[in-house]
Amino acid sequence: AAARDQIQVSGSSTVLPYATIVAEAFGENTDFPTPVVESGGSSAGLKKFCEGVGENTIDIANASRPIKDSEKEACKAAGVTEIMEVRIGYDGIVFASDINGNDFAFTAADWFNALAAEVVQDGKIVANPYTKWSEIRADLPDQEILAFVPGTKHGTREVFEEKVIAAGCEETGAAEVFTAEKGEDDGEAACMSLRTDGKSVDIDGDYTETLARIQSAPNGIGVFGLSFYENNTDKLKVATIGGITPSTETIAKGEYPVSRPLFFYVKKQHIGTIPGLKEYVEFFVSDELAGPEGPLAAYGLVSDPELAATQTAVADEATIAQ
Amino acid sequence: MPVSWTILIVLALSGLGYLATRSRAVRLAGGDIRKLHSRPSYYGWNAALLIGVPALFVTAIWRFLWPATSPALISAVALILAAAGLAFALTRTAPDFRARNAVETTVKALLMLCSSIAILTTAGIVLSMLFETGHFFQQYSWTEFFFGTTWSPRFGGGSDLGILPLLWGTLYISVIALAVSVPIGLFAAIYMSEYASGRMRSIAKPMIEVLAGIPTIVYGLFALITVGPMLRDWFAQPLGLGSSGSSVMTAGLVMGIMLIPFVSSLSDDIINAVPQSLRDGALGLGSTRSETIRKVVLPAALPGIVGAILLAASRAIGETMIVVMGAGAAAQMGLNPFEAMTTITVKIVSQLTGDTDFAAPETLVAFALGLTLFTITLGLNIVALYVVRKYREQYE
Amino acid sequence: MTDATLPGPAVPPGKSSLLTLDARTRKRNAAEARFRAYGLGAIAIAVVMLLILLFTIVTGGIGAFRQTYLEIPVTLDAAQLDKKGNRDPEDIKKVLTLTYGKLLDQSLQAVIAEKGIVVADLSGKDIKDLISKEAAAQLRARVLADPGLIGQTVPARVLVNGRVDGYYKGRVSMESAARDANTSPQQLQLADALRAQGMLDTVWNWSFLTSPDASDQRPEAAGVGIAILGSLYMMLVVLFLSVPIGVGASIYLEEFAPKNRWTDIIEVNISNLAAVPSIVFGILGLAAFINFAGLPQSAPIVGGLVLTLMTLPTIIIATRAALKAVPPSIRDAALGVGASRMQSVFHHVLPLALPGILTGTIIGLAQALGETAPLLLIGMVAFVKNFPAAPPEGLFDPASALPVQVFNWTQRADPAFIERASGAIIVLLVFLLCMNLVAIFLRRKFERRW
Amino acid sequence: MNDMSILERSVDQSDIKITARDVQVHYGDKHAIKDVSVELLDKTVTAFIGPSGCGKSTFLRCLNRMNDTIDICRVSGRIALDGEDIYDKRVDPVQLRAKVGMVFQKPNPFPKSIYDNVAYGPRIHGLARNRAELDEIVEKSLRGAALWNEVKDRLADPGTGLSGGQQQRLCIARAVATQPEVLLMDEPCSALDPIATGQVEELIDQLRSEFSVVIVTHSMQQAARVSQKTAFFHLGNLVEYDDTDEIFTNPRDPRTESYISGRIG
Amino acid sequence: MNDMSILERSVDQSDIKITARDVQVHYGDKHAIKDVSVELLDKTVTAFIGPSGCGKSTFLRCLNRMNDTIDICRVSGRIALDGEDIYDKRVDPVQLRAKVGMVFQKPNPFPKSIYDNVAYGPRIHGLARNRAELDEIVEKSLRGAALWNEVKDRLADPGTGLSGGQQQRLCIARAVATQPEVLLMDEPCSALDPIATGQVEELIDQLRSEFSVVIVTHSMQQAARVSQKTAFFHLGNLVEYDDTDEIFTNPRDPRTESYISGRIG
Ligand SMILES: Nc1ncnc2c1ncn2[C@@H]1O[C@H](COP(=O)(O)OP(=O)(O)OP(=O)(O)O)[C@@H](O)[C@H]1O
Ligand SMILES: Nc1ncnc2c1ncn2[C@@H]1O[C@H](COP(=O)(O)OP(=O)(O)OP(=O)(O)O)[C@@H](O)[C@H]1O
Ligand SMILES: [Mg+2]
Ligand SMILES: [Mg+2]
Repeated sequence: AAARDQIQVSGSSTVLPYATIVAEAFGENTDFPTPVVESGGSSAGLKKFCEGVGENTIDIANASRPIKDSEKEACKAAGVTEIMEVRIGYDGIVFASDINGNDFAFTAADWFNALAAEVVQDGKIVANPYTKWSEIRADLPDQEILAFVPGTKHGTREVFEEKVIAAGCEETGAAEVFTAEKGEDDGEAACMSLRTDGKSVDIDGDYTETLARIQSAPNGIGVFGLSFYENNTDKLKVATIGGITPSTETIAKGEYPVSRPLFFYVKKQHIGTIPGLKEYVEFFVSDELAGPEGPLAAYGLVSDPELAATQTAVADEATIAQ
Repeated sequence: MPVSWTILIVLALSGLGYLATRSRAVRLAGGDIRKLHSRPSYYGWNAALLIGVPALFVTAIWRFLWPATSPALISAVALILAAAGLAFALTRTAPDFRARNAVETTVKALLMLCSSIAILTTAGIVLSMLFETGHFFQQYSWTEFFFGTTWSPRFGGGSDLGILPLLWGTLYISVIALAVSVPIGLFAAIYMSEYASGRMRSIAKPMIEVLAGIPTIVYGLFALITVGPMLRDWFAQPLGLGSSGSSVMTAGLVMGIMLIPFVSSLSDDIINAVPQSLRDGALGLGSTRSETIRKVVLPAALPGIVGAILLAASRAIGETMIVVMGAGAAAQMGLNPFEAMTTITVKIVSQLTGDTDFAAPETLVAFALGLTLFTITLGLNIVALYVVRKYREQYE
Repeated sequence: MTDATLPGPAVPPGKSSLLTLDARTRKRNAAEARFRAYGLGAIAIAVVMLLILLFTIVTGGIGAFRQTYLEIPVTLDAAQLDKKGNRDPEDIKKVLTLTYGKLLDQSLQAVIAEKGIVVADLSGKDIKDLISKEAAAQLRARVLADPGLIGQTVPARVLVNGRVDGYYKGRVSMESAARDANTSPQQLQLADALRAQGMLDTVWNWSFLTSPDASDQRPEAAGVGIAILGSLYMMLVVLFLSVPIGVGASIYLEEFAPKNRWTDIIEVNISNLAAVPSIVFGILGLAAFINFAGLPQSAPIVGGLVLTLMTLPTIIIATRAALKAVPPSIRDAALGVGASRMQSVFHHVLPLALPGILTGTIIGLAQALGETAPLLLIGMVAFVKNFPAAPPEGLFDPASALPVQVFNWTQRADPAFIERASGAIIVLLVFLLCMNLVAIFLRRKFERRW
Repeated sequence: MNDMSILERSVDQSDIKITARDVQVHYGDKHAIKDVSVELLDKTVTAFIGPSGCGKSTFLRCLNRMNDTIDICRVSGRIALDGEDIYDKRVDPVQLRAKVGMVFQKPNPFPKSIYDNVAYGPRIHGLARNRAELDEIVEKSLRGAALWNEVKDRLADPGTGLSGGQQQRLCIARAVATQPEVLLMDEPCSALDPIATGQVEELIDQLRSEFSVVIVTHSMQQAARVSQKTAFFHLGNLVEYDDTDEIFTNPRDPRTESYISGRIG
Repeated sequence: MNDMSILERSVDQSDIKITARDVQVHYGDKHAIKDVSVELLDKTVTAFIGPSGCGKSTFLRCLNRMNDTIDICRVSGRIALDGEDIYDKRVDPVQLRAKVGMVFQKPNPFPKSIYDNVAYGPRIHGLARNRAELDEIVEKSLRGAALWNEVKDRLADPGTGLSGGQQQRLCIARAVATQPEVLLMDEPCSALDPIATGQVEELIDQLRSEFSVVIVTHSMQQAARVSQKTAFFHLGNLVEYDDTDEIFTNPRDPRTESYISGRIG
């Protein structure tokens, strides 16, 4: 086979849109061919990444979470010993409902009470009794509880559970009761287990599916990525959390609590072999693209306040410890 | 890609070899082909096969097993083999050479090779999943996997990964899908082959086949946007069976529509192939057309029809998109057909394409699910084989 | 010794008129009519469903075949494009699309000023975003191809933003624009004003069929060119492998293989393969063709091979059923005149089984053409911008496929991609129809009763 | 032609079972039956004779509308059973065929057990109230067709596994079991040995006491033995139709004479 | 049994075409041919007679290994053609069947044109150098089978659209066209009228000058007319095998006598 001349990127579908925007611009503005960007999930991407070194393995894995130790080990075992970690920014996670519906101002506690399998009422653990938002807190609208949350395959789910449900569990004080009654581990698990009576609907598809579900069930509230919401402001109405409206600015400032970092991992061993690899990485994190004024931010990426550090690390080809 | 050029060259060579040996055979027979053991074209084919088969075979195997080898070397060897084949074929061409037998033996071997690809594929599938399945069972108890009734993977570990709810969902959805597609498909096939005019059949059949070609995502959206809400508003809510927009019923119905052509087109061909004399026999005894069809034609066509239904069932088991959008992603075991459920296949896909740690049981479970599903369908197929054997009616 | 005695009638056959139906016949006829009605009903259901689906696809996707363009003169300012003024291609290359975007923006503003278009509350962003981001890239490519243009004012036909395009296709309205972060009523009014000037028009969109995919920010530029090629390449591989192999395997199993446990195993195996979820074939493809055999990622050849393996069971099952249905007397007849089994199969049985084989092929290829899941794992569900070369080399270049394009587009945030996805589905169905036309024609030709 | 003369002979109307008038049959362009008019009597065995390919089977198949199943076949003229036009719109061919049974030229047993083959007709017509009655009908029919002794131990074996002659007798048994008013038999004894032939002829003779039977045969002897009336076909024409004795001893048409004396084919 | 006595009669070895020794055939459990030994002569017409279901077709199909195609059929014993065991591993059944042609009991034309039906054998065996030769073979074969006049204008029509007797003759023509050394004919005239039968018998007589012919028939007259040797089968046994004259005038076995005089079936 002739030597591969285009960069191969794979991984998270959350990072995919940003990667394609960069790849497209990279192809247009340089003499290198446009990188091929696959989607398939962080897991599959990292797995391919750790398959080994050489032309028929990929160069970059996109991930919506940091690489795990077990994955680093697998990488190492396959000879992928030098990995550069690049954090490109943050993905904001927002709650949105049909544009014609009620306005919502949530707290994490509301979400816990609405979706947890068990809640604490009068100091006792009971199966979640709430059917309407107004039952949870009087100033919430009188509307059926129906939430479309990311399925367990999505990284977003983890963030949702940790930063919303678990936080709500703490906030309501349910966490204490759970740990007291069930012990440390089970108590924590009880905090994060969602009700299964159809009020909380898992979505294994993508945000377009969540949107379609909201359109066919207008009293539903969905969990979306910020960028998805920003592209569909004509159909969706976003809810505040703790009084903060999500936006790239509020998230970057740390005011809006629910977000997660996005990464990509570069196989340093391929730099020099695959033409344009280093250039692509540098191009990606350059201020013109990943900065707050760049197209990525315009699309909805919360740009990283520490972008400069990342740029230096990339220039130095700094690898992560394995 | 020199290898692909090699293939083209070898093919051209065998074409030339065909022509050369064929005319040589005729010449050797002094123009009277009756003196030849076989028809001249068999001599030609013999040469073509001798040139092409070893060369292409070696190229393919070599390229596949030792991909690192220099393509030039492979090409050289292939061309040498092709040349040797040509020389050999020419020397062997003689009037009393049993060319037909030689060709048929080779062709038979090739046919055998074709059917062994199925075995190789199976072996490949099992092998490619066995390893990871092993990893999974090292990290997760097999009793909980096979007998667990909860499916709830978590990122942080501590997941419940019981297959039973998925298995139940798979069966439930497939049964509904077949309950839709088999009667519709079979009746459509019967109508097309027994009642419809040639014109209607020639239009209806390809039209129905388009259903098989519509990407499943379209069906998925159809389920999500049209059928799901419709079932919810017209059936589930009035009947007090819940208010879920996605349900087993939605996915089953929509999948059933997709599967219609699998049943109808294949069955139609098989029914059409039942000899007319059998129909005449039944009609001559005063049976109505429908009696003829039910009592004589269908039993005679049974193996083919069962094959078609099995194919439809297989597709139902293997379908992802429609289930994701139609039935939801919730793994639960219930009898209410208006509740959301999910299938093994969906979870294989979602665990493989998700964001979990690829070495964690939450991802590896996909392989275990795949292998388990494989074993279950194998069992079902064995049963089907015996049932067909038992009821097969061989005509003539 | 004769045992010929007449069966005494259990029910005496009373003479009844043919013109009046007796009760039993009436009942049987009613059953017959019902049966027939079921058949007709079944076909009707199938056809109606098809029409509904086609209707939704076509209404949703027809828009993708029209596109809104803006025709404006663009001043290629030498000061910005060639700062050194030496027209050195290497230096011109250093100027990025960003700069070209600004040029376009300036040109549009100039036009607005020149034509005296006034829109209340029109912001700079509205003007800037009216023109697609793709336009800058196209302009840059045009200048690089012909540096002599620098310094001139050239007419340019540029794509407009997807929302404005959607406005002319009914997807976006003034009300929705008011809520939309990515457009505004002012922008749409500006577009209307430009349209009134004859500078903006919605026309037939060839580039949808010829251009590659575009990133999430440029739905208006996305096309299915590479996807069509990728699907075509894959289908070539599938056609040339799965049909001969499938038919060959069926012939062997049905006509030559000894009927023993071993063939039973193969038989069960094949029907079991049909039940293997398609993504598992992707797992196999990744393991066997990419990791083991070292074929490249994202290449149609690998996709084709995987789809071949996936299609084989369908073709084999259909072919075997068709072969089984050929009456044995036909084989006997051929063997009786001294044909070999091979000859009897290839001369007589196979032609008679051809309709069934073709049906299997049609259905198998339809399935292969529309499949995404296995491609996920072998890297074909990808964003690919560069066209693959002509075959055979092109088979090894990265490409995407039609269903992949559909899958990708339906996941994207910008609603304009939904329309593109439906458009891609239309293309896919047309592709399928072209592929099947030959098969359907052949099938009709070979259909006969005996 | 002198075909008309046949019809001019007066027949007792009440005895006529089937009347055919000006029947024409085309297979596509091929004119297979040309203007045939004939009256078949009740409680009578009629033999159709004539060289191979002259249209005997075709005409026979018209009598119970089996030709409906051949796409390219067009039938015109009038055929009446008991005075009722069988090609009338209102006539249900199913009911017609229940009354006018048929044994085909090529034996076509169903790919079912021997028992089920014979029981098929009685089952669909509801001729047996219970299993015992059905068993009885099956046995009687098989005995009638001289097959009982050979198959009584293998009633559950498939009918397709029988020898040629056995299949033929099975088809006869199957047709007899439905108890039709008219039985059309297309060369029912072609694959039978003389003894079996004799038994089948005996059966035909018995059937005659209640029903009418039409039999196609190539054997003049058989025609002479079993039939009371004989029709001679030639190249699609009905050349002569008369009492069997008359035909064989005193044929009116030279072609008939040539045929029965073995001179034209 | 006295089967062995048949073999004791000395025959000129060079004249023997097919030797069968201790042939047994089973269909599953059914013992269809029991220990049959016989020697069929070259350039001779041998008739197989016997009641329906006695195993004539089964034995005939053993002679060119057509029984190979029936799964449940098992053949044992030794059958030799020109002294070579045809069940030998090395024997190519295809070549065998090219030498030993067969006309089946049930006519089974290919669903192809009449011309192609007949031309099929010559084509695969390369018997014709060019189209003209092929045309000639086809015409000759169809003439031989007394079908030419009926089909010469419709050679391109499908063979399945012929009448029963025409199909039978088509199959005869098809078998003859391949020019086999031995021709096995299973009731070739069962659906033919006397004239056509006579013509086919004439063909058989012509074939005899070069080949050997085995014919199964239910007509004693036919056996007497065309055959030189006759074998009488009964319930799977070969009861008697002798010169035809001998069998019909002076049968040795009482069963033979009963059969030819029409007493057992
Ligand atoms: N395929 C088969 N399976 C089972 N039994 C069979 C099969 N073919 C024939 N037989 C049985 O073997 C015996 C001999 O059959 P065969 O066909 O040889 O008879 P035959 O002498 O040719 O009779 P006929 O004159 O009726 O054709 C019969 O009893 C028949 O039922
Ligand atoms: N399905 C058909 N298509 C076209 N022609 C046909 C068809 N069936 C019969 N024929 C032709 O019609 C004519 C009469 O055929 P028919 O079967 O009635 O003859 P038959 O008298 O029964 O002859 P046989 O004694 O050979 O059975 C023949 O010339 C035959 O070739
Ligand atoms: Mg006939
Ligand atoms: Mg026989």
